[in-house]
Amino acid sequence: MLQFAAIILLMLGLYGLLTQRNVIKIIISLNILEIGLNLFIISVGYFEGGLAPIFTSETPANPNFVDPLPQALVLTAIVIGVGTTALGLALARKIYQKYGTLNLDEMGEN
Amino acid sequence: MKNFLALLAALGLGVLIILSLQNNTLFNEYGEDVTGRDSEEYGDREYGEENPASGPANIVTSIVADFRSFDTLGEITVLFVSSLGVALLLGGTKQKRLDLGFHPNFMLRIGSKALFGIILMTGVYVTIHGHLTPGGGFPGGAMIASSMLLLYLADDTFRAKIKGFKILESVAGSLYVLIGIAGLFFADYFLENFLNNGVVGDLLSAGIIPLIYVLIGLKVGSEISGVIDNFLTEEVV
Amino acid sequence: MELSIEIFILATLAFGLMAYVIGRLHKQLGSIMTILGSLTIFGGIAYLGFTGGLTGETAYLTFTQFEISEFGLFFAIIVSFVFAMVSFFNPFFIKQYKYPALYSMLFMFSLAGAIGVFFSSNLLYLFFFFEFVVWTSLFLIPMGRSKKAASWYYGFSAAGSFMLLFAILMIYNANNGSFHISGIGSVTGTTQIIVFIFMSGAAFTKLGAFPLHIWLPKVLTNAPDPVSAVFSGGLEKLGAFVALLAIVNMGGIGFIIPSIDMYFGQMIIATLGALTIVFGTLMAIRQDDAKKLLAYSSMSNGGYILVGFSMLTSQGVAGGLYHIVAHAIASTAAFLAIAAVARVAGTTKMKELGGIIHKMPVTYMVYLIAIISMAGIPPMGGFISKWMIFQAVIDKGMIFIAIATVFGSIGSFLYVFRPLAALFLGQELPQFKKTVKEAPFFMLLPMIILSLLSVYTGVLPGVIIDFINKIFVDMQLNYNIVMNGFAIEGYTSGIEGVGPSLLNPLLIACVFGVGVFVAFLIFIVLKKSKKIDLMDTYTAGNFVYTEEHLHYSVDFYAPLERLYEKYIHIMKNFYKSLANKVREFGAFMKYFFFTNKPEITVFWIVALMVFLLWGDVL
Amino acid sequence: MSAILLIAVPLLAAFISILVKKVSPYLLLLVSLFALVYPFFMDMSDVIIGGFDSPIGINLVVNKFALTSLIAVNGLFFLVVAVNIAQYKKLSSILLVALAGLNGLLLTGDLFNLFVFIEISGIAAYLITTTNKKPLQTFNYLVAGTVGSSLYLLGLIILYNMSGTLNMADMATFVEGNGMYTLFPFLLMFIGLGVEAKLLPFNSWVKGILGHSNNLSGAMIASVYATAIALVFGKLLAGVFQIEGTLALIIALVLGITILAGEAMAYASTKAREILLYSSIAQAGIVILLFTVGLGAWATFFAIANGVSKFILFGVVNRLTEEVGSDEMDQLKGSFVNNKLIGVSFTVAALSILGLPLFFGFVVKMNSLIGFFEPDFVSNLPGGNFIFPIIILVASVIEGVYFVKLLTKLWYKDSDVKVNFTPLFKYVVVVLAVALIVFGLFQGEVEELVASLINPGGVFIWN
Repeated sequence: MLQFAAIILLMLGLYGLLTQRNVIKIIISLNILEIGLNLFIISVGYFEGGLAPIFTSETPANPNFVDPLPQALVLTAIVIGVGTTALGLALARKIYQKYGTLNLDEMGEN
Repeated sequence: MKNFLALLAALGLGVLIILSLQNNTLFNEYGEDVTGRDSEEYGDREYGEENPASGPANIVTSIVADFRSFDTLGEITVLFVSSLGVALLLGGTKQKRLDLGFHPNFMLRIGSKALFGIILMTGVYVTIHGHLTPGGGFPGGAMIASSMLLLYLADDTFRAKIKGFKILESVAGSLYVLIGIAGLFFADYFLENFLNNGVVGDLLSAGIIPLIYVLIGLKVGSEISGVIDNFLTEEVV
Repeated sequence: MELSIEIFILATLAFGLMAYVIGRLHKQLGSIMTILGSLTIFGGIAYLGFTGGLTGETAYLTFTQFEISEFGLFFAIIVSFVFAMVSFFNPFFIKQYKYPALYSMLFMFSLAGAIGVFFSSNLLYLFFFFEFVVWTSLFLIPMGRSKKAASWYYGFSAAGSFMLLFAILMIYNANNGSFHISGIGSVTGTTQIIVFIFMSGAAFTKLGAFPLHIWLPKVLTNAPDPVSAVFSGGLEKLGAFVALLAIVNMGGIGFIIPSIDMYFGQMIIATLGALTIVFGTLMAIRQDDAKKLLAYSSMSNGGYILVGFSMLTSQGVAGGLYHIVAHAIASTAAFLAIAAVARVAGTTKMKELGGIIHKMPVTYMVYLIAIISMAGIPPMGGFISKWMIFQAVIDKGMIFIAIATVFGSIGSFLYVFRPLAALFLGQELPQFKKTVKEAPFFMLLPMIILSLLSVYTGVLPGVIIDFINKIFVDMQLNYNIVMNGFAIEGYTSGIEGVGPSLLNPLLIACVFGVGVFVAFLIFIVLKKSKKIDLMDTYTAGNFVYTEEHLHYSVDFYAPLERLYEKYIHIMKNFYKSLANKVREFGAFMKYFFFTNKPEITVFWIVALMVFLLWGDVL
Repeated sequence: MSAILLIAVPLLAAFISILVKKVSPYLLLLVSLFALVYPFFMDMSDVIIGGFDSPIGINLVVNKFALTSLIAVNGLFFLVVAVNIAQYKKLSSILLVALAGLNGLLLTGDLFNLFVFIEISGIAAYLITTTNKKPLQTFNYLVAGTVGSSLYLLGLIILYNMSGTLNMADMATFVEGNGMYTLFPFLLMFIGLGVEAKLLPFNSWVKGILGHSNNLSGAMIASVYATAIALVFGKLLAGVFQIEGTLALIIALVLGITILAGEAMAYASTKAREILLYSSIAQAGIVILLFTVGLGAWATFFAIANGVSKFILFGVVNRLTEEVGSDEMDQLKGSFVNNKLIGVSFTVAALSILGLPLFFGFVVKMNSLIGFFEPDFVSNLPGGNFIFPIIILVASVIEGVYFVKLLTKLWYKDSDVKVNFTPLFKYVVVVLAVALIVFGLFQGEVEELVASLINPGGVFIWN
């Protein structure tokens, strides 16, 4: 189920990208899409009844950890998402400076 | 109308993807365990074991900073280049604070400074314990940066010393690569963990991993702080 | 003496480079290099070719293979001869060009490419040289009048050469990865049909045959004057070469049409050839520009070659080959004559010219002989070839094709006469009285040589017929033309045996000569005309002040033109609208995909995925 | 010597360069020269990172294909940088990161690592295009690029769920038996890379970026990046993806339309830069097509030849545009009358793209086409054996017409346009043009080089 929720989130992001005309809202849509994606990645590593993949003094002998790889991947994906978002926002500011608006429809022929 | 069609398309696609994944016999919604995946080998040690193949108690950390450390190097490069880009786009020779339209009172200023210390310390803690507990350089660095953000938001005259951030960023990044190259020369492989792995679960264990995580924390912290600074300042016209 | 053909190709290239280097220092010296170069090449190939001293060994161009075949030699001699003749004109025109040194270089380079085409036994390198000719000649064209002609030329040429390439690759595929030229004959079945269609397409484009002819008049009209001669007399023959390979090797394709005992493929080629003749003639009749007129006449003569080849009988193929020679000589001469006029008069529009004969009698004679040959009137070379083709068609009983060829001949009378009347004869226009004078000796020389050859080929066909017989043997064709003294006695074809006697050109020439002499006597004895000034006339009681209305060429064949005026642009419009369709499609795609909205990409991604999953899931 | 230095050294230089701004351009030049020379001294091997063997750790694959790509891409990169760095000193650090990213793309043997490098080089590319001063266009590029790489990642994760591996070689073995089930994730990855590789429905960003490009961004995106992305695409298509069934149909459709529409759009354009950019869309389509049908070796050289040509074309046109102030063909007419050397190089590049003999493009195009007709060749795509050669040939005809139009306008019209090219740029352009001719003349050697890339089956030697 979790995966399907993630896909719904992904589609929500796509929907936003399709319909939104505001630069900031487009960036937000992009973020929603990325969150959906990250959720999906995490969900791929989940096993029912799996433990968090950390060795502690209470870890049983043959621990059934969840898959740690997707968690590591998602960390990378999140950071990359942050980088893109920062850049997108900086561009949004540039766009605002240039056109005086954030709405794509009001920018003329560009 | 357009919105409705878009909704229909997105929903339709979502349903189709879900159906197709459900039809796909190879695709497991939830697996039993990691058997059959490459990540089987990542958790191949025990708590308290001495000198294992990879040191951290936190397996995710051992992947991020050891097994797939190269990805992480790429990751901080992404952050690095985007912070550079933000500076390139928004920065200029002379910068001044963006006017937030309010003046903080005494309580806010002092309170935020007190909070700043606590958040900073939490960030440092999270960074240093990255190989033992959930967390690590990225969340730690983000916390450090958020303490900066707090100061920026609470005080309309505050500006951090960007130059210092830059040096930190550069040195941390260079050290990361240098550690990697040192691995190439002192041991056999780039980014090899050439220090003693110690005992799983100890603070001083896992070889170079805590070191790398501290560097990452510093780098991420300074980079995000730099980005924040760039967003909250504007060029003097 | 033995020499490899690659030496000639390399030498031509070297001459081109030398011409460029020298041309950078001194324009005319560079163009004189082209004369030296092309004469050397022509002389070498012709001499060694006839004495059997050419070899196909490669020492430098080791990636390709050459073979000395009689038909390759045939074409190489003709084309290098045309280049040599035209090159005499270069020094006189070089000043008009934007890039004189480049002109000299590319002139030589295209000759090298053409020689390469004729001798390559590796089909891939045949294509290589084919394309080489395309781009080297491409940059000669825009040095003339219009820049647009170049893109028309490239579009059609590229289409043609890519058709050739496709055919070559099909042959390669069918022959287990061999590019040898003998593979053309050994393809079978569907592949053979495809190869035949595409190779014929290539031949049609190069030859400027209907319906792929649009580029020909444009290029021949707008290219620099000597280049037009090269194209019409020389490079167009590349098309004939490919046609020979395709049609004669594979003409017996498709099913046999019982009523005329011919293959379907033959029928199609013959029909298109006939259409080319008719179309070229009709278009030539209505042109006002002398070069354009000759261009359409070139096209219609290309049709004769195709019709001849498509008959696949001794006389048909021989006629086609003979026509290649005759037309190369005649049309080069005609274009050179017009070029000589254009050099001094500055235009080739008949409306603006007149009475040039008074100043340029030799040029006039050259042009006269050339058009007589092109119209197929004895005693010129064109007569023999047209006669042979005509007989071949009649033999096959193809009545409509025969009508077309006759129509083409009669049409030629109509149109070639027109420049003669409008440009050379008639009143001498005042503006040319001072500026126009006879061309210098070195321009007259090649023209006179060409004229003499026109007569020679028309009177004594023996040498060429022998050569054609050698080609038949070389191509392992079961054809033969029998010569008896000076007469073409008959022919043998596999099935038909020895046919009826054909013609005796020497006799015809003598009769014709006597006729001309008598006419000349009458003209001298009964001369009653006098010279009057152009404006020395009046109409409806008034003097005429605008010279233009008195000009010969205005509405020369108006009644005739009116008959088909509406239909002449059909093909041109087709290609124009094709180009427009491409442009519209492009504009549409641009509008569709590149409207500068970020959601477009996302939309297409969503659409494509829905499309895929739709089939996958449901 | 270890291939890792190709990535580590530029990264190190990038991190250091922000402290020493003054010398960073020189650092960039030095490092890119190093990256150009270094591949010549590399051994062919799997390079292991961190001391963990390949499925567990990340590995770099150094094979002939990677070496060829590295030399080509780094060579182009060095030239672009050398010519333009004086004008864009500010971008030194970003270009260093871009270099590391591109090298990483070509070397990595891990699918997720590839994603990271796509993002690195992608973000560097967005920043390079900000020099166009068209933030909205860059924003479009960023959105498209991010969506593309997200799709790639989604596809990759689904594959990981099925196979449990991220390593390319292991993935390839997994995929071999399970072609049907991997259809959907492959499509996702194909689309994701297709965005960057300029395949048709996903490339609306191209016009905004290349249509307003400057000296640096035009050459960088159209030449260096295009070559690199095409080669990466090739690496995946030849080594990992299995193309069959519905996926093959869709890809065939996309590629066919990309090629024809690209040429048609170029034909419909009147601006010099637009002509070039649409033509490069079509070229990208052809390269990917060749990779898809299984003619990888020649596709590699096709991409390289195209990259070299596009470097010259975009470099010259952008410089002209800068001087004349417009890239309308009619405004630029006659530009070469006073710049013959540049004009000749431009012509050589254009003729090479058209695939005319004597130039590198001819060798490449011809051999690719011959590849389709090899008696034992079986295409991966439906109708690949005969329909696609026709598509390529038709595209070449259209291409020829507009290029010839462009060339005659630039050469033969009279005008007094005078443009000064820097001597360095002149040298570089001439050297590249000469290289195109040399490679075109010595085709035997090129063919040998290519033959060493392929095994009889027509696929790359993977090791």
